[in-house]
Amino acid sequence: MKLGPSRFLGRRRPREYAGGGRKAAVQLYHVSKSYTAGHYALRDVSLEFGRGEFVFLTGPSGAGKTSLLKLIFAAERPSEGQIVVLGRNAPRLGPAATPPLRRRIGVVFQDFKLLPRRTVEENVALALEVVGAPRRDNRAKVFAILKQLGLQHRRFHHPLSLSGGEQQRVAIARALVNEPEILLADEPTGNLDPELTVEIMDLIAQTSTRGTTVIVATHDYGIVNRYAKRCVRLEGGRVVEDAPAHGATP
Amino acid sequence: MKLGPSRFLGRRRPREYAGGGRKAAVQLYHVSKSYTAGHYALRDVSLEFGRGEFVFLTGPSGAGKTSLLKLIFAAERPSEGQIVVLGRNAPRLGPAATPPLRRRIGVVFQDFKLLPRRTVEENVALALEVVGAPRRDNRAKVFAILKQLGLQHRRFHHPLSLSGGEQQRVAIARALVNEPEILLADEPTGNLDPELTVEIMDLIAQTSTRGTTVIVATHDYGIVNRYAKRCVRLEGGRVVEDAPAHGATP
Amino acid sequence: MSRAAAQLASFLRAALRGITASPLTSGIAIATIGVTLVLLGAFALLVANMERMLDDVGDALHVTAFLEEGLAPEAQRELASKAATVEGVASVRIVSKDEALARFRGGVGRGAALLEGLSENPLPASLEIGLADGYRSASGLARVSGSLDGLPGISDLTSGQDWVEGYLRAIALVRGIGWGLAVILALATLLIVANTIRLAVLSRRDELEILALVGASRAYVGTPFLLEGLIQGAAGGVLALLLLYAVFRLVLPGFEFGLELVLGGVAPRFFTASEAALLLAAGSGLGLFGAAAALASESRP
Amino acid sequence: MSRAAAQLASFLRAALRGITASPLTSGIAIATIGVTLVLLGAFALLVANMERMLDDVGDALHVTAFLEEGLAPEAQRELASKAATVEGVASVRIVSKDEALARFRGGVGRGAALLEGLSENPLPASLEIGLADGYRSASGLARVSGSLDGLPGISDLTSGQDWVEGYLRAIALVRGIGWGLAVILALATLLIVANTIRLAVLSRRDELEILALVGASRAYVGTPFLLEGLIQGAAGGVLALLLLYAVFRLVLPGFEFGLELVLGGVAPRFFTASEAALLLAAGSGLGLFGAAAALASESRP
Ligand SMILES: Nc1ncnc2c1ncn2[C@@H]1O[C@H](COP(=O)(O)OP(=O)(O)OP(=O)(O)O)[C@@H](O)[C@H]1O
Ligand SMILES: Nc1ncnc2c1ncn2[C@@H]1O[C@H](COP(=O)(O)OP(=O)(O)OP(=O)(O)O)[C@@H](O)[C@H]1O
Ligand SMILES: [Mg+2]
Ligand SMILES: [Mg+2]
Repeated sequence: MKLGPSRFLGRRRPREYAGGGRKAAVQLYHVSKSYTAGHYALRDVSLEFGRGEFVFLTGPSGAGKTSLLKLIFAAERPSEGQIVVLGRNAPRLGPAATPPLRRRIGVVFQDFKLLPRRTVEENVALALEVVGAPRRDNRAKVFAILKQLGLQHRRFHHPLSLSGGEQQRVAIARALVNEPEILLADEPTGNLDPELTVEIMDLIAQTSTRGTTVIVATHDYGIVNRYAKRCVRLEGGRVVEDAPAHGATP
Repeated sequence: MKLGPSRFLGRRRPREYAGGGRKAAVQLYHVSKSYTAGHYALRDVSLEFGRGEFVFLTGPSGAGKTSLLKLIFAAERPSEGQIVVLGRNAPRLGPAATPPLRRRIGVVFQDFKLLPRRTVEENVALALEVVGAPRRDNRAKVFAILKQLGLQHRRFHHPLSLSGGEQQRVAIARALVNEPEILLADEPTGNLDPELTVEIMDLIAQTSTRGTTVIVATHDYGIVNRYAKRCVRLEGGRVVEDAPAHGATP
Repeated sequence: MSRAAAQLASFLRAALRGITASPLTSGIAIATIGVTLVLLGAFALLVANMERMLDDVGDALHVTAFLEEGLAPEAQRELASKAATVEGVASVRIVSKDEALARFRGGVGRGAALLEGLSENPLPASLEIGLADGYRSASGLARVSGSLDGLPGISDLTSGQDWVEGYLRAIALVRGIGWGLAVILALATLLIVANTIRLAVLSRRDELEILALVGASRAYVGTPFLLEGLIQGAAGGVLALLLLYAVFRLVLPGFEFGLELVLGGVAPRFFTASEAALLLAAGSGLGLFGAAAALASESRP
Repeated sequence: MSRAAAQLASFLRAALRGITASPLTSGIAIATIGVTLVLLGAFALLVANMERMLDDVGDALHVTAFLEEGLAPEAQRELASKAATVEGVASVRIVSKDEALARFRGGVGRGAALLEGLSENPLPASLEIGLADGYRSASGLARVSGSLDGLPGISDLTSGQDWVEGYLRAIALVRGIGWGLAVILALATLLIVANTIRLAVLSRRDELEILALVGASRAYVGTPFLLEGLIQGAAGGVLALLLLYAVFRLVLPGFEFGLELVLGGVAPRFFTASEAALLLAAGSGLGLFGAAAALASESRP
């Protein structure tokens, strides 16, 4: 009899996120994240991003944007709450199941995270190799995406000999080359000039029309306004605004 | 007789940059920089920045902005041309004379370059310690600048546990804490939200009114327009525009 | 199958790139492994050659059974063949009274010429009894002596046993110290090589992290690192073998005379092919182990 | 002065932070240094103790001069004192005919009881002549023998010289091999320790670069790294000393009997305080050297 209540609790949980989500790419249920005791980077965040949806994530510095993206691709585990990504319980995945999920997600890291010992081409090809794609096909794909980003003449350089904006574009190329189901881009245009920003945001927007769920964390209200997509605003770890898309692409 | 021409050439050079420059903080004479043979990151750049001047450096990704800043604080040597910084022939300084020059220059690196093993406080204090300032005074100064940048509550954290914008502000704090004679800031607000950007650019602008020469490389035309300062535009390594300040600060 | 081969080739390429990308770190690691294996190998050679010398000394060990005075040569021969059947006896040789005197003279030097005046040879005939392999120890010696003691015609057995016992113990100790040191050296090698590889790998932990973030499986991340450790270890092993062989061929012959004295006429030998292979395998194994340890200490989901 | 002290304190703090910030790397470095120094130290102890034993063996070396038959005890004593003045002679002892017979009996064992029946003792009296320090070699032996040969009353000198020569050479070789191995081991230690520190430092080259960019002088950048190497080296040295002492105190006594046989009654000794200090200094010096080498290979203006 004493075991009763906890049993019920045990049963209740799965139900809470069992249904729905067929068309959702990412679902967060009451997610909190605390790195250091007493301080929350995210607090009770519940969000759902559909397949093929394009979402901006905004908010002041330290609001929790990067933390939210890290939770989605299982680089961190939530302190509380549930996260379902592409139908899988992301934080519960073991070391063997995490890589396959990550391969379906392209990430543009805020600090790029390029391998300094590999050339631009190799860095981009990494996302394909990891999947086990044959080498021959890779070269063509890598060249194509580098060309789209205006980097084809830099493909044999090493990241440390690139300008900041060039490095950022390599990071974007690596995230896009694999045609991921979800694209997470953390401040992807912070080092790019306005013209390039528009070009690259257009490229990213295109992928969403091809079915990729795109989540872009940014401070640049210029592009947020330009694309008029759904915009989630975080402040102090909480969702303070979730404005739906308001109109067609410009 | 055969030695004549080269002798003349030898004599002509010093004259070219001997005079003037008393009030100039940075002078570049026909500077070119090529990292790899046949490709120039900078090409025949001649510029002069006065003491206390505030200059924006703009241009597309890969235009050579970072390269120019690197030449000024002697992280790279020009392939051709002369550079005089605070009255010293920067590229000709030996390993013993370079550090003292660098201590008079504050730099905000595009990729922050924080020491991952030291706390925020220690990273900022570094700029003071390097000069040999006594520890006691340092703490107060460091706390003051961190507070101005809204980071006082993060001072015992390590850089890797900070958000992108927080890291950027630490880099700014380190560059400012020493009240340098020259401040070089490479894309200092790329990871900051608009409100913070204004706050911090105001702070940087202040230092220039106190006599610091400030050179800010940026893509953000919002702030370039807002401050209406001198703006040098690079493209493909060449100076394509040098617009003087046009009016009072907003 | 061809896909697996392609995969392996790409892993190998990644491993080689890892090695060549930081030549200083790799060079240091390989040099350290090489030097350590040289130490281990040199010591193993020393102990192996010493073992052979000790075997030789063991061959020289024997029990002397003095025979009763006046035993006829025929009876001596009979006794000898009887002694040969005793357990632990490998060989029996008869030393006649004359031979004993000759030996004695040789031992005391020219001064022994004084013995010439003697009317009678005072020394007894004896049997020199060699010991079988398992009996070259103090206890074996005592067992053989005990069995021989009862035989009729034998008046006495060498009471030099105390000395022999001490001698045998000393040899056992030398052998023990030798192998003990070899084991310690092997353990030290293990630690040093494994740690060197670990340090070399640790300096690239950010690379590991980035690969994991991009969705690389553990095998994809780990295999090139393991291969790298293996290759570095093997390279260190090759280096060690070359160095040892050079010393063996070029330096040792200069000491030939001295060596003969120490090794007692046993020609020094180098590693056999399989022993050399073992050294290589040890290097590779250690490299692999070090890389695996480094990987384990870094691995996250 | 107080400013310099403050500076040093801040360097020390930076060095300690460097060590504690990457405990794994530092731990590996210290362990490697410790193990290497244990090897070197153990070998040094072995060689030092062997040296003492060899000295003892040297003491036992002597020339035997057989005396002419019928020399009166007084004449024998006179001859002995004359022999003592010969260059290279350290001690002279008279062995009488009776003593020679007693020794002979002891050597041949109970079988020598057969000698009882002899009417006359066939063995000559002799002088046992000890050699001075510089003469414990084959050539010294020959020189002393030559000088003694002319003395009246001496009938013969030990012709065992061949054997002694070989023995002495063998000892010289053992000594040579011992010291040779010690030198090789020392060089290997140098390489391993210096390289370990280098690897540990190399893993932080980006830190060096950033410090330089912020305007740190070479001294500011380098001193903490050098101190770090020094501290790691010293820590490795302490570790090695503790390990060696533990083995010496806890393990060796179990082998007391065997040791006595090998060292010939010489009690094994541990390092003296100054030798221990030398080992520590070696560790620290190697650490410093490794850090300096790493720094040099990384330094830019
Ligand atoms: N170390 C290097 N080795 C080789 N090429 C380099 C190196 N650093 C920069 N370059 C090249 O020089 C050019 C100018 O680079 P720089 O970093 O100055 O550009 P930038 O104006 O700062 O661009 P961004 O806005 O993208 O940061 C680029 O094409 C870049 O690839
Ligand atoms: N690994 C960590 N350990 C401790 N605290 C962390 C860690 N990562 C982030 N934080 C803290 O969590 C909060 C949210 O960080 P996050 O990186 O998510 O912010 P952000 O919205 O991406 O900010 P920015 O726009 O500046 O990049 C910050 O206050 C940050 O200091
Ligand atoms: Mg962020
Ligand atoms: Mg730049």
